Amino acid sequence: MDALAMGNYGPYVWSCFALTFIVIVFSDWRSRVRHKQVYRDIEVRIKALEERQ
Amino acid sequence: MTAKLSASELTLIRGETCLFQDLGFALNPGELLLLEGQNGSGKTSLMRSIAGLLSLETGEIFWNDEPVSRQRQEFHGSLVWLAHRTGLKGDLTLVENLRFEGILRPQADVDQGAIFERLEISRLKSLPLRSLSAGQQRRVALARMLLADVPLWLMDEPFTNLDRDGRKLVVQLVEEHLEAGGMCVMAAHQDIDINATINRVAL
Amino acid sequence: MWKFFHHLTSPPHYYRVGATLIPWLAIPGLALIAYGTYAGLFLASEDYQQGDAFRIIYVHVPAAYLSMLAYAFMAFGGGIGLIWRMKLAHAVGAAAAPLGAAFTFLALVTGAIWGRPMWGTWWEWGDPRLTSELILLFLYFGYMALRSSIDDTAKADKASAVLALVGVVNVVIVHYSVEWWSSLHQGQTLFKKGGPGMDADMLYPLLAMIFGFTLLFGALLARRIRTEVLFRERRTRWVRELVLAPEGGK
Amino acid sequence: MTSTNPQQPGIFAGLAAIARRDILLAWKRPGDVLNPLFFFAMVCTLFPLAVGPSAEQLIFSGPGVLWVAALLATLLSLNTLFMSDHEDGSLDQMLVSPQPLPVLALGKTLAHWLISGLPLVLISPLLALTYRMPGDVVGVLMLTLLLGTICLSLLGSIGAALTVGLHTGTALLSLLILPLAMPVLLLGANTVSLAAGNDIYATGIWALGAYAVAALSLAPYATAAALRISSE
Repeated sequence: MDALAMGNYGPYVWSCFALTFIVIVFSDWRSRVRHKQVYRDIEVRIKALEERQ
Repeated sequence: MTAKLSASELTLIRGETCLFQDLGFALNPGELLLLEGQNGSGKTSLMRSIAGLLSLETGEIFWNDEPVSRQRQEFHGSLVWLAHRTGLKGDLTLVENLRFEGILRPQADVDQGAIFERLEISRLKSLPLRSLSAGQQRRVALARMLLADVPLWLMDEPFTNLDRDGRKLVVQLVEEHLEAGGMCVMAAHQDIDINATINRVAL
Repeated sequence: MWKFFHHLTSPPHYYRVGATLIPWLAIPGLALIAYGTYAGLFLASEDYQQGDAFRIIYVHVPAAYLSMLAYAFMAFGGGIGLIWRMKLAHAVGAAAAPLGAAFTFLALVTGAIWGRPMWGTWWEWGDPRLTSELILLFLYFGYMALRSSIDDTAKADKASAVLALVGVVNVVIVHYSVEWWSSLHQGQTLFKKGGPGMDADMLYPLLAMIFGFTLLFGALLARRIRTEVLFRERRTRWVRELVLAPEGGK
Repeated sequence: MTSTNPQQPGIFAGLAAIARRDILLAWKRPGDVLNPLFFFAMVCTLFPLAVGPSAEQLIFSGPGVLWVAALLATLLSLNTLFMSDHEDGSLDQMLVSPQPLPVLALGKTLAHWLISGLPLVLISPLLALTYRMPGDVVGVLMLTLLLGTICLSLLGSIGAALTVGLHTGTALLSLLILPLAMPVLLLGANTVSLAAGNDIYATGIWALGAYAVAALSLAPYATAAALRISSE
């Protein structure tokens, strides 16, 4: 427990690491979502064009 | 293939639309290049590309068989452009406007007064341009062309806002310019009646 | 040679290679970060002045470093894109900006959290590094705002490249002028940067974190570039073939 | 054509002509010149009203307030730098002229400085006196503002060129320019503070001067590049 408390600095240290983790995961998640979105938009447009021909 | 002004394989894409593709033309002294097409067909964009304002997807425009992109300053010193928007300051008078224009490009050694007379704008010399009608402002823009000592005229819809006399005058001026060995690129959506060798580009 | 380089940086080639590149960057990066986090939090001995609060540097320093690296990517990408008209380079710039902003934000927040126990305040204007980071964050905002306000991608690329290049000169000036300014006001310095003066058990985790974060940044960047490439090339034949291929090409 | 050797107007003729034209335009529309000046004076008035008229506070915060107000006033006038030229097509005419575009851009920036920067410098002593600034410090203030407004006009011309034709207004321009302008503000205001505290302030003046020289030699190229991009 002492190791986790970090001599009263625990909240500060842990929140920094947690925040970093959250920001990176969020950024990764956003970029995946956007990639899928871009891909789907292109797919829909191209398939629509195909069917018309 | 040698021509004074030529282009090959021009492709221009703006945003989502392809305005023209694999377009080419050639123009020699004394000839008129007519860009034909409906409104919104890309005439103005082609004109802007020739003037070097738009970057093309593919292709190159040549002046004296040398790419324009490599001699921009020289090329720009050889042309004057009558654009859709006149590029004149409404707050300044005709004389003040043209004095500034004179610094921008080589000036011909001609009688200014006679040119104003011919364009019927000499009475308006001291008025701010905003008090002039659209047709009169076009005539001031024409004066800019006549005062410049350049072989190549770019004219984007030169007949808009002009009355019948004005249109006739434009035709006359172009014919004279071509006879003197000049060149003209003109964008027009209606048919024109000019007595010269005409190369056509359909858009 | 030139042709080979050209092929290497062609969008379809990058799109394919990028997909295989990402795990090669991400897995070692994550491994290094895992080691660095564990060693930094539990193995490194505490700082004799700052106690355990110093452990914040294990995320703060990599974030601050990446905030600048991302800006360099943006400016280099923009410069190469402007000079050689390379499409991939502009995509790099577009992809690096949001990542850079995220790391700048992290550097600022972790710096502020460190400041609370050390200075007794969340924000200390007198610290030159925090102030420079804040200005850097504004530069990122400006870049992204300019990009999003121009509809035409090609135009947005070029305009934002000019801004990034002007900004990179500015970052240097900001650094020195802020340093001068804080020296006038007896500013406090955040961390003494690691180096020879640091004990090995403190230093190695830090180095692991810096390398790990850089690799992870590379992976995140590579993914964003792929998206940018796909979006920019949406009208081309190779994207059409990719989408119509039976196995798909996500 | 009539003459075989067309005479090409010189570079300085182009610089002078465009500066002259812009000043003439400003002369015919004095509001464009006066509004930023009034704005400057008003921001300087707001501050004592907000924090109180105590002499101590005014002396202490005077340099900073005057400098921030000058920065904002310059920013306000930048939005229109290329806007009317873009709208009436004269920017296009400049782009297809054989005159080098950086020179024309510099000419426009010069005019902008003469119209909006210099008047700020000239009325700043008046406002500085209301902040109880001693005479010799006022001299330093004017010198820093003189150099600073040159830097701000040059930096601002890049931002104005990047945003010309976008219908985003001043907000985007501010977002682009303010981070770039921060070192100028920081050097300027702190130099005046140093002078007010009887400290050595020469470093700040030299740094501002160096900044101005660097901006003078680099910014016109960036502005020209930005204008070409924005006009596509």
